[in-house]
Amino acid sequence: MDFVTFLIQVLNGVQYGFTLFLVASGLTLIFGIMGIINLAHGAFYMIGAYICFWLFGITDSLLVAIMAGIPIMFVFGYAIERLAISVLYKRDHLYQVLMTYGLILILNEMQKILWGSDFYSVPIPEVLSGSIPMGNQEYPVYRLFVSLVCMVVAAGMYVVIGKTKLGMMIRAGASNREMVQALGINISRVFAVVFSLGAALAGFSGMIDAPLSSVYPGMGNYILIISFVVIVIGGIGSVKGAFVGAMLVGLADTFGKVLVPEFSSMVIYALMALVLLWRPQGLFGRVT
Amino acid sequence: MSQPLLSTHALNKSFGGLVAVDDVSIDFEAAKVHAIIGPNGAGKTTLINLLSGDLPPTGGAITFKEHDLTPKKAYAISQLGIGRSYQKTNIFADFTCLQNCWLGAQSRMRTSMRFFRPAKAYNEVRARAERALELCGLTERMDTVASAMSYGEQRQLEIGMMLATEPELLLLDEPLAGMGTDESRQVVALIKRLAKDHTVVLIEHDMDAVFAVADVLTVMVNGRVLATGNPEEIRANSQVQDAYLGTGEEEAT
Amino acid sequence: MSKNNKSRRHFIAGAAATTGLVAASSFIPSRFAIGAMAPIKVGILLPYSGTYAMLGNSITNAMKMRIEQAGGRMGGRPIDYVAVDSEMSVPKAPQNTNKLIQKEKVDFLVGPVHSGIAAAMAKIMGQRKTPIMIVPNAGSNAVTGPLCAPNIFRTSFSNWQPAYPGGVLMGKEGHKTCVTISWKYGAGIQMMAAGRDGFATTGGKSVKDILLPFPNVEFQAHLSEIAALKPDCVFAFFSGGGATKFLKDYEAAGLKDKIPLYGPGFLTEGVEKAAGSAADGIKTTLHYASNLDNQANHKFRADYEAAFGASANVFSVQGYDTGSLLLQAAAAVGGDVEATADVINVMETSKVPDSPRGPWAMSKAHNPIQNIYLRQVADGQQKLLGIAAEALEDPAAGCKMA
Amino acid sequence: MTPSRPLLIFLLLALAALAAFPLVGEEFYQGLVTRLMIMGIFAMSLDLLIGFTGLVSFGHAAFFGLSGYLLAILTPEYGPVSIWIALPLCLAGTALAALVIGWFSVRTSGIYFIMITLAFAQMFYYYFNENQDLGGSDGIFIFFKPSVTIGDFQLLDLSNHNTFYYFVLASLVLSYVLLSKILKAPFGQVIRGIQANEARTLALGFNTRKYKLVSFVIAGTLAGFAGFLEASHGGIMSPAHLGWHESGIVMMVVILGGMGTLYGPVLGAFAMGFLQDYFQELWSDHWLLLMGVFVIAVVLFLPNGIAGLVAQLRRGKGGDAP
Repeated sequence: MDFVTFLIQVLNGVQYGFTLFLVASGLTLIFGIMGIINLAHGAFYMIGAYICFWLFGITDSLLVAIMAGIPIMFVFGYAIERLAISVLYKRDHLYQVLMTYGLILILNEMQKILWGSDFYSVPIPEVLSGSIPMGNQEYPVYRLFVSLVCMVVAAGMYVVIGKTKLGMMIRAGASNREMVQALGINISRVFAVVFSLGAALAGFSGMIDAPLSSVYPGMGNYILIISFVVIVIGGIGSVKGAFVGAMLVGLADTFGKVLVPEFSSMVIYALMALVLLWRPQGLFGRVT
Repeated sequence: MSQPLLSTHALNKSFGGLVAVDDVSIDFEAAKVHAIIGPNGAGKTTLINLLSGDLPPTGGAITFKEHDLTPKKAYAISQLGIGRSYQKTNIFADFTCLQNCWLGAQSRMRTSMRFFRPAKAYNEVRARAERALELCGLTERMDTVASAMSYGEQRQLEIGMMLATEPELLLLDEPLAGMGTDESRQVVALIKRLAKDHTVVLIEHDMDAVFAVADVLTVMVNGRVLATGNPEEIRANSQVQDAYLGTGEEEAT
Repeated sequence: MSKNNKSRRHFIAGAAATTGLVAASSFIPSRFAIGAMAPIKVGILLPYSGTYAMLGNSITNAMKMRIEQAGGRMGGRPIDYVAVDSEMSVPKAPQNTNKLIQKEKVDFLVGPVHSGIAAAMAKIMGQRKTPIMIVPNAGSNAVTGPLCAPNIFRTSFSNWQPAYPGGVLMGKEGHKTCVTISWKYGAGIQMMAAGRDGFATTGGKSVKDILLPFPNVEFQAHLSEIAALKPDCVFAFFSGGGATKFLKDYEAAGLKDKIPLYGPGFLTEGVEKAAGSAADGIKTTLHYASNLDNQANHKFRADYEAAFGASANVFSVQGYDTGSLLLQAAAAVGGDVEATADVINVMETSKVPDSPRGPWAMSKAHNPIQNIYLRQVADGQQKLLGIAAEALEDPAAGCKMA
Repeated sequence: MTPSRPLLIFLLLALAALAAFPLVGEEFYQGLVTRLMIMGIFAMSLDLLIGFTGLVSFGHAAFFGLSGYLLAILTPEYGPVSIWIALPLCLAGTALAALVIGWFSVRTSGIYFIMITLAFAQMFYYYFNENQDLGGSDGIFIFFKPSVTIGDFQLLDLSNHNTFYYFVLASLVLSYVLLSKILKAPFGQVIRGIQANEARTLALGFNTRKYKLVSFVIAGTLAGFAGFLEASHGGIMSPAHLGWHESGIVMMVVILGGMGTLYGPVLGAFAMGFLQDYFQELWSDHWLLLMGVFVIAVVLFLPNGIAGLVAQLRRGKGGDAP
């Protein structure tokens, strides 16, 4: 591999890492604050992509579709939290795994009832289509744009977590519910909002990925498992960890494919095992 | 002064930026009741947690007889003959009293990696568990599920479980916490009985009880040792009076 | 569904009563008598849930439509369909197959889509003489290769068939080197190998074979690799959502205009709209093209659209031809499908002249001998360019019957 | 832990029904019940972790599938492998895998444990999925059931479906007896302690990590035994046997039946088998939707499963004191 190609592969890894971060951050947020394992997060990602496709069909504009889609996902997340998730707070992780597993089944079938099992696509907006030359090849503009958006979201989260009341609660962690309540905060409302935000974030990832990946049934399954790997590596509940984990996984996956294609799909799992061997709570996880 | 049974040397524990136990060196002599007192947040429970291995120290050393406890895990420390009770009742709520004590008693078998013979058939374990129940006064309640008992009884069970491991040294973390007068009196009597053939390290807020049972007292404030001495010395110590007994007590409890 | 079951039970009861009667009279050979009265049982094991439900539905719909058009009877006997959702699950395949064979006692077993399930079914079929299995999709070479058996037929294709001519085509169009890329699973590996072999017959050489774990759709690293390798062309096999994403990524990486892309027809089948301009101009080879100009195809497409409100696709063609094959065989034995050996004899030598994909015939290994067409996507539509390979027969390596 | 009398009577009746079933059931149903009994063993093994040790493993199918693959590898193309060779090797192989995975996993707890077991199972999944020598994603055949012979004398003919049925039934009973013995033994007391309150069990002098690891290995090995039976029965092993859906389903079976009881998971396996069939009849196109609703309903209304429901009903009647 010559140096230019190497750099481009690094870019590929980082770029992939950004898209993973977007999905993983919502997952880690939900766990960090609420202590809920949400297996349906991948299904939210898929639903987001389908909503984007649907709204794009109506509005003919990706921007409008996404702007309208985010509140829909937020409301959708809110409804799910009230109807299903809210009974799980005092229950064992086991039941969270099961219930959200049940949600996956339901959401997948709902998707099929609403949109059928065809696959669709959302075109890349004119201004962002095309590619720019880079070394011996060209790089798609939209991918760079997605990275940029992810960076903005990451920066936004950094600010929110560092400067706001919500962020303070995230830093305090779910383990210290008494403290949060002592601050006079209605915890059940916070949970509902956080869950909805997580759902919106997952949906947003699906929407912004839709032009890249096309929209198809089961598109959330793969991303779910890999997002879990990301947040376990980074430390569950830590947004900073999710960022670092996403970058590591993105790079490991990219270079695994190029350098050890025979074992490429095992590379990230091996990475995860190694990290956990060194730090069982993940890179930035709290010791419980 | 005889060789101490347990001693800490420049022991340290910090959580992030917060130093909970700061450069603590204490000798605990055999066959004595050694009480540790101090206001809330003085680091007493953290100290117990370090001694029992529930928490690893950040710095310093702990020695028990010839053993260096510093790197040891809680189970290994228990196996050396140090038992502890918890300030917050920490029992198996769904188990009966006998089952609660059974596990402690069973831990003194060479190993519990035994898969076929029913646990019930191990008579020596049963004997140990029943003795522990008798000591803590719960023989009658042997088959009662722990969660169905009164708070005071659960506190007694807390001590019983520890006794089932037949420890040589007892770490008692506020055994009287939340108890009524009658119940307190019973537990104080129990501690006195245990003190005859055990070494006891006691954390307690109830000063009457402390001065009634303790041979030696250590006063801790802000993670540090303020003074150590017999009850008379401590009572007479002006620093202690200033820092704790005099003005601080109402706030502390 | 439950209604179906009731009527099924009803038929069985009727048949049983008839059996008693006939046995008592004992004038007519009982086998034929039952055959004349009782419905023929057609078991279907296809995916109806999950990602591949579309395939299962297309096949089932078209097959039933074909039989319905012929009067809804086979060899004069009514038909009783028993459909089981394969869930695309190999672990459940033995049980599902046994359910149809042992419990439902079907005469014909139609399925599956997934080649792992096909292998599991073929294994069970290989150990018994009845029923007769018809594969309406799964392309695994093994089914009509090492696993071939007298009672296993296929109406679709072998993975070798649509891929090999694609490789030859690349050579014919003057390319010397290529990169092959696919998912690392049965169909992907077999198609990649066939394409490479076809390319090799023209003196072409694959400089790198890239296999991604199924169903990973993160292609970017490999596209950068391809850009760095600069081959003359790329031979790719993906399908469904993965195919759409690959085409779009390939275009976005600026490769589409520099390094022409080829592949088996599944690469662009059904994704024309979703892929948009990314699919435009890509040449593929397949045993069907939607704008094939023959009477059967026009009628089939019109009927299908009218009946189901959706365009017919290659899978529905395969289902349709499965129906044709069943009708032919049942008619030839006068409805006596219990005479398995006779049915097999008929099917073995059968020709399907009125298929939407053009006429085809059954090979000795029980796989269609069929034309492979050269197609190109233009303006979101498949355009037929011609025949890439005429009456192509799978080499059926490892089949003892061939 | 000693089963109460009504329960004992129920279990014996169920056993009698299972034993008599081949006399009346068709071959297909016999095959189905065989598979459900295997599922029962598999679920029981997971229950040792979830219901008795408090370890929520989300990768239990790894051991089930690994053992099946080992059998597939050991079975020659043109004849059976001796059970005396195959079974010990399959069990040893799974035990070893469980030891390695467990060694990593038991250092973590809670959600990390769930996730790391999932990750390891995924590693196995991808390994088999991509190993073309082992059939890749299509899976691999086991053409012959293992032979059970002593010298030249054929002890059991497992290729006979009746014999195989009783072989699996005997395996189920044996697994039940074995696990209930383990649970009553000192080891069982310790893992129950760990489930109830791990910190306290540690403080009482038990190296809980070691006990969790041993429990993990026992459960993994038993799952391997179930996988060995499944591979013999179905004749095929595929990566899907190790996938996270399979792990999810067996977890569901345990909860549905009632975790923390040994008969619960077996009940769960039968209930689940029935429900899948029923839902498919009800709404063939979207039966998974019904399954999803059902899963959620169980979580909400039946957290202790069928076994818990039975216990509750009996308590409700004001029946027997504990």
